[in-house]
Amino acid sequence: MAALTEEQSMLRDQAKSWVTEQFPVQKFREMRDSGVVARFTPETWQGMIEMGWTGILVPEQYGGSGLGYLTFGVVLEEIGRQLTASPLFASAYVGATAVMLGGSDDQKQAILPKVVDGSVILTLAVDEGPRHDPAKIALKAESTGSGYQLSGNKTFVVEGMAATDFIVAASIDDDVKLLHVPASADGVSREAMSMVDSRGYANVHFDGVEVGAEAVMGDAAVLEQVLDCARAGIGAEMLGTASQAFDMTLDYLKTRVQFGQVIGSFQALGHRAAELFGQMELSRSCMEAALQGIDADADDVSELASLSKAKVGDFIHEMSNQLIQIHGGIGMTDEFDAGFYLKRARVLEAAYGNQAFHRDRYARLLGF
Amino acid sequence: MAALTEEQSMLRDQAKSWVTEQFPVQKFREMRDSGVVARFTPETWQGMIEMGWTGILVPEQYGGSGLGYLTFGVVLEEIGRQLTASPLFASAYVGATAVMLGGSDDQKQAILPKVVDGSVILTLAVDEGPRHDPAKIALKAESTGSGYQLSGNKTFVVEGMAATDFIVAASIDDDVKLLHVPASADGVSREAMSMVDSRGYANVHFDGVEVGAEAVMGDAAVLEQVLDCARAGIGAEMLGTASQAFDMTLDYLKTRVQFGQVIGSFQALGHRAAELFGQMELSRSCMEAALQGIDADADDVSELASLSKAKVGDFIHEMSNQLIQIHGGIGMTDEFDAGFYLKRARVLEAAYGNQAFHRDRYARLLGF
Amino acid sequence: MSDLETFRAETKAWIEDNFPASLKGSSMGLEGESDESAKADFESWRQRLAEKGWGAPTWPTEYGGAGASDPEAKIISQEMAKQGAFNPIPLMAGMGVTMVGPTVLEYGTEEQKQKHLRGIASGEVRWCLGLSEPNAGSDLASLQTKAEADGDTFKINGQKIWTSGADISQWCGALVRTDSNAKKRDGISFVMLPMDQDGVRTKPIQLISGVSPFCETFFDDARAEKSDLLGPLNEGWSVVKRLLQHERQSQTQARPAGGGGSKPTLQEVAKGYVGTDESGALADTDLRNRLTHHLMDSQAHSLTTSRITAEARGQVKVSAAASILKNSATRIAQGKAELTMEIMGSQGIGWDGDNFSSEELDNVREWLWGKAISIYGGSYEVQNNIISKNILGLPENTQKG
Amino acid sequence: MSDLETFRAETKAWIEDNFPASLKGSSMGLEGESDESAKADFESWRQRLAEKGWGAPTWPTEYGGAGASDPEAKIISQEMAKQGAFNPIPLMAGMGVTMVGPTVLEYGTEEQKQKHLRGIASGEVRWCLGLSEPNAGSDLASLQTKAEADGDTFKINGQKIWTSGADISQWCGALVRTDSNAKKRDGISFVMLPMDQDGVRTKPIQLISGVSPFCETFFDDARAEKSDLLGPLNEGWSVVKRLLQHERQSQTQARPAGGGGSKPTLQEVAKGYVGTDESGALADTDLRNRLTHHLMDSQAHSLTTSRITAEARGQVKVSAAASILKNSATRIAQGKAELTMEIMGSQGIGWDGDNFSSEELDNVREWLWGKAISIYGGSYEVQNNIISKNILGLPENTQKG
Repeated sequence: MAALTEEQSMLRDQAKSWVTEQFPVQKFREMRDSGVVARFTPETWQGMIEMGWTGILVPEQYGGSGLGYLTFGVVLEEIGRQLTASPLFASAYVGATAVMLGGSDDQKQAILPKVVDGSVILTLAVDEGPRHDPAKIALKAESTGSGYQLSGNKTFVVEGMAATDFIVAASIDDDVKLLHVPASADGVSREAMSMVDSRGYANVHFDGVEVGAEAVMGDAAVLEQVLDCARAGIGAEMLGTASQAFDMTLDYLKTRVQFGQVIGSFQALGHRAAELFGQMELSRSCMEAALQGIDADADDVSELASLSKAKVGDFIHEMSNQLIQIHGGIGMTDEFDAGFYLKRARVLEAAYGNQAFHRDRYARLLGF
Repeated sequence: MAALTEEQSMLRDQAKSWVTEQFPVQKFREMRDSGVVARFTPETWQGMIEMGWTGILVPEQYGGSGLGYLTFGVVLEEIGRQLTASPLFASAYVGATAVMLGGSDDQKQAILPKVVDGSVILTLAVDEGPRHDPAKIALKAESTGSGYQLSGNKTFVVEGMAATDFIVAASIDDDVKLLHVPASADGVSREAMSMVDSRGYANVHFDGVEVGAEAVMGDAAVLEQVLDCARAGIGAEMLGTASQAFDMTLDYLKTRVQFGQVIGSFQALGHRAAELFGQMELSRSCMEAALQGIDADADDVSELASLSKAKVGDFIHEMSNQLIQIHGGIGMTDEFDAGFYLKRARVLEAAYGNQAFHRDRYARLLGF
Repeated sequence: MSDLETFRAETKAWIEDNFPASLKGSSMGLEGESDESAKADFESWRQRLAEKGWGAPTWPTEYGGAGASDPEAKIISQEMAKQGAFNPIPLMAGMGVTMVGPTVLEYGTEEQKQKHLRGIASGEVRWCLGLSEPNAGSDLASLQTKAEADGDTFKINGQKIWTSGADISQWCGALVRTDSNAKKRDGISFVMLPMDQDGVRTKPIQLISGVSPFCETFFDDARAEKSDLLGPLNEGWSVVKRLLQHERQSQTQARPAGGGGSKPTLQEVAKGYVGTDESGALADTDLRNRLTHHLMDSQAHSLTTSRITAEARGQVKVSAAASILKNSATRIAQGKAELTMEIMGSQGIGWDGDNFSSEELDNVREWLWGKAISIYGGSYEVQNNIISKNILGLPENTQKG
Repeated sequence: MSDLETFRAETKAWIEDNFPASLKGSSMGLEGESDESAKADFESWRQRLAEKGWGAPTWPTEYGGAGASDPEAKIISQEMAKQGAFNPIPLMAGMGVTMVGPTVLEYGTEEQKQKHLRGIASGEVRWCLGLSEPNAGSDLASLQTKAEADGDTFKINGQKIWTSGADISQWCGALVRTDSNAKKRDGISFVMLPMDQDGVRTKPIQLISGVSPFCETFFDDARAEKSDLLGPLNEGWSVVKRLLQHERQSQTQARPAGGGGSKPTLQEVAKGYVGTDESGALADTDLRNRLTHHLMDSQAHSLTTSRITAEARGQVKVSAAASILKNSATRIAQGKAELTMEIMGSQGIGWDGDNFSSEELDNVREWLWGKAISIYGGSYEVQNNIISKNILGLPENTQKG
């Protein structure tokens, strides 16, 4: 990472060694094979809470450290490298962002300290069909006088089985509002979705669920802001995952012998590695710029978030394919880790809008 | 070319040796440097007439040989290889096609034999702005009782300075008609457009030009058919040009020495050549299929024509860039021929709809 | 009526008379069928095909084929498809019909042809191929598995990988080192050995897409008869080169859309998931653009296959074009799976469960499995080496083709 | 107020006091200006800049610079841009300010620094570089031009190509072979010689884009003083490597949009030529898609330049990143010209005449000329060799970087 502060560098080193030593990809394999429903292990999650990662975004007055988005990105990148599974991103990044941007003082007071100590696991529930489309929310919230009654479905909800609280995008009259709904509320049901990356997702059903008027946590504008933060943040995790795939590939190029020489000495592969390296560096700049833009409250955060999600998405797409291709047969076996990176790549690409979504959005933001 | 008849093979051999010996690219250079307005030399044109190329499409009853479109493609490919400049394509291919598809018996009788003997040079005038858009014809033809009066402009008219007769797409009420307009008619004026490929083009102005009712030569449907034939045919010329660029590049890869070895032994360049060769073979199939489709009166000629124009267009685009790149500094000099191929490539790409136009059209034809 | 027309009419009639109506429209994978009567119908159909020589119709009749020309063989498959019939024998014979058989026909002794070909052409003997080794990869010639002469047999020791169907095959064609002092490619031989013996052990490989037909195969004092040496001793390299040409040849087709042909087109699938704008164009213009490229590439590929076939005057030759077509087919198959996945959105990245349709789950497997297409049978890079060296005549570069 | 803020205020004031208002907004190419008063203003501005040391502000004051830090130099250009001023000296000095000067500062003797640097920093002496040769291309080390010791001088014979500005330069830095028995890279030296002598002849090269600054340069018993040998004898290879790093460095910027910054953006140009649909999106969705890719790549490139600068703590180092940035800048510049051409349609492929606007004709030249960006200063392929070898640490492959 570029020009980090001393604090960020320390955090990166801490994250790197913790993830690599305590929760490397081998732990992810064990979790996958165990079939645990939440799709992460309590120890992983507990470790993250203890290191204070759940409080990186949360202001000090609510029990966090308020270090900001680029700092959180440093951690997400290291997590991405080893595919460490946990609700950290869903709850302490996306969820906390929604509360901070859209929540009332009461909501912040009530929720944020619990996000930090891990007793609340938040998740944002937006999409209702197979494609990311926050402009079309069908889930209805009808006014009951004292509050709202919700009916509808949400799909592909990240950590939807583990979440204790949902932040739900609902359509109220012709408007969109975010509503805070406890998972324990009457009428909420959910089922696990078994995705290709073996991580935790759920379809969530809201069948006449009632919440009070104080459940409102922002409008369509807040939703868009939260989503931009999510896009920028997931870019950091994606770049971590892709960078690890690059490192694995480079290592293989230097050690695998074919035709009497290491395969990295074949010019076609050397140039391919050079092109991938260039794309990685360019992607990194976009990813960091988006996170820095949020920290600086810049007015082009939306452009930067779409730029980052698209460029990092293109890189992880190509890099994950090359990871398999260059490893050859061994890369095709489940025994080797390459497949995990490939599978995770496509899920990350689809989350919060794929490359096509963000290219189109970028063009619209630039006025064409 | 694939599975040619004996006749087609003979014609190809004849065309190849005539073009290579009599009118190689060196002659094109001389023509360019001479600044001749028509942008071709009378000897070239006369030679083609004498060999019967102007009659390849024209039925025997009108003085031609009626050998068909794939056969004409064989010749166009060889012409494309050496950039031989002439009105052959504009007049004896596109123009003759329009007369054959849209002309009355009288028109055929009057025009086709003269196309064959070269005393008439036809050209189709469709586009009115910088982009190919046959759906939007602004040039107006108003009924005069005994015929029509034309007012408007046509741009980028191929061989527009040399043409003796225009076939003009005009808007009549809400309809489009093709009208035969002699270049000598009152109110017709034209100015040469000096394009990057040093070939003949004109902007043509119609200022109250009067023609009789018998000048009509088909409607919008005929226009679209003629254009599809033009697209398929220009694909053959384009593939010839691009194939020559490929051959020049391959030759250079085998002879140019750098770092003590011929550069074709560097794997990155070897693989690039392999990829280009694959694209060339795939493009060839599309090009031939489109011409064969016309000959067989197939019902997917439009799809095939768009497929061909787009695929051959992509190939010539990439191939012409690689021609320069692989030749390095020498390729940048005007003294060497590479620049001619690059410049010609972009003009051919733009003619009758560029790759973007045809990809969009192909998708529409396939119903999405 | 031309000869071929007569042949077509006879073929049509024979299939009508012999193909069990109960099997109509079912596809090839009926071996494991639990229904007893279907099983019996299937077995009787296999027998009739085998008797007719249509398991491998272009092979000579004396070796279980029908001595058919390429156009005739094409007619047979066309007529079968028309009636919902199928030829299950190539699949049942593993690598037998597509690769081992043609190579035995070319390199085998009369005795070997008599011994092996009928079993393949009838679908009764399944073959696997022991070529790759864990440390060889694309560099096949660096193989380590050793065969030592020992009386009338070779004694074989070593390990093979990616032996497709090894766990269910009766015979194996294996590439072994018979002279360890010779230069890499010179001391290699091709032997045929039965799988049902103590010295052979197989272990299926789990792939990223799930279970797979591939195995690791271990030879521990395994035996092959000396009379089952194919081609001359220490000249197995030329045999296997030919074998691999046959493999490339069998892989030049862009993967068939599969099944009954009534599958919706990719653009229809896309319209279903993504929707259209008021003009009927796909709502996601970025996706629409890439889908168009894909469909154009796909049509260009099949036009090229037809063209090259036509140029070869009806005879599909094992030609230099195979490398181009293999790489093109690879791009299209892999591109299609990626596009389908993108089109299906979050429904396209499911692993299992009722939340996903079988089409959605199938595509995920196809996508993952398809990553192998650019690796096996001569990787994408190796094909490019072949094109650049053998077709374009560029000088040998550092990587061998 | 910080030091830099003070510096900015002083800079602003100095420019206000010294920059002739008559030159405001005019760009660099004023040398050939026919208007006599503008010529005089231009010359006086050059002199004032030279006196201030702002022709090459980061150079030491004793050699004609201003001893400015990188941030200070940046402030000078920013403040000039704000007032429509400019620094014409780097252009006037040819290869002097960007390449020769920094290398002389590093490798030169005190005598050489005194002799050459002031002339460069004041814009009075223009330099060209004689590096490439007709048969060398990217393989610079295989050069043939010979220099033989002869008293106090070297006698030079041979031919150089792509010597930019050779026909109008006063001095040349040339790479010559001084030991023909040594291995390729070992017997090379870097000498500086005056162009105005009998043994030197230049011939401009006509390019596909038309006239060009490039020349062929012929040395026929040309002379260089031995005291003008830069770096040790036979060790010119390390000098030129450094020189080329400076060149790469100067090429990492995606080409500026040029001129006054008021040029319409590419998307505005596109909307003008192509039109939009009712939602305001570009009507050609295929083009729109590629334009989006281009603009994203372009923004990614400039963010990367900023990031790498920040990582180097404000000092733009001649770093490994230069190769990545050079190739990225190349793709963007060439892609932009191609897109612009496509956007302009048939108006974008004109050569000359009143039918075309100057923007249209300029783009055609830019497009053609821009094909050289991936060839000179280390071709696209050579940059990839450098990345793969020097940055990624992959083993030496057959092509040297």
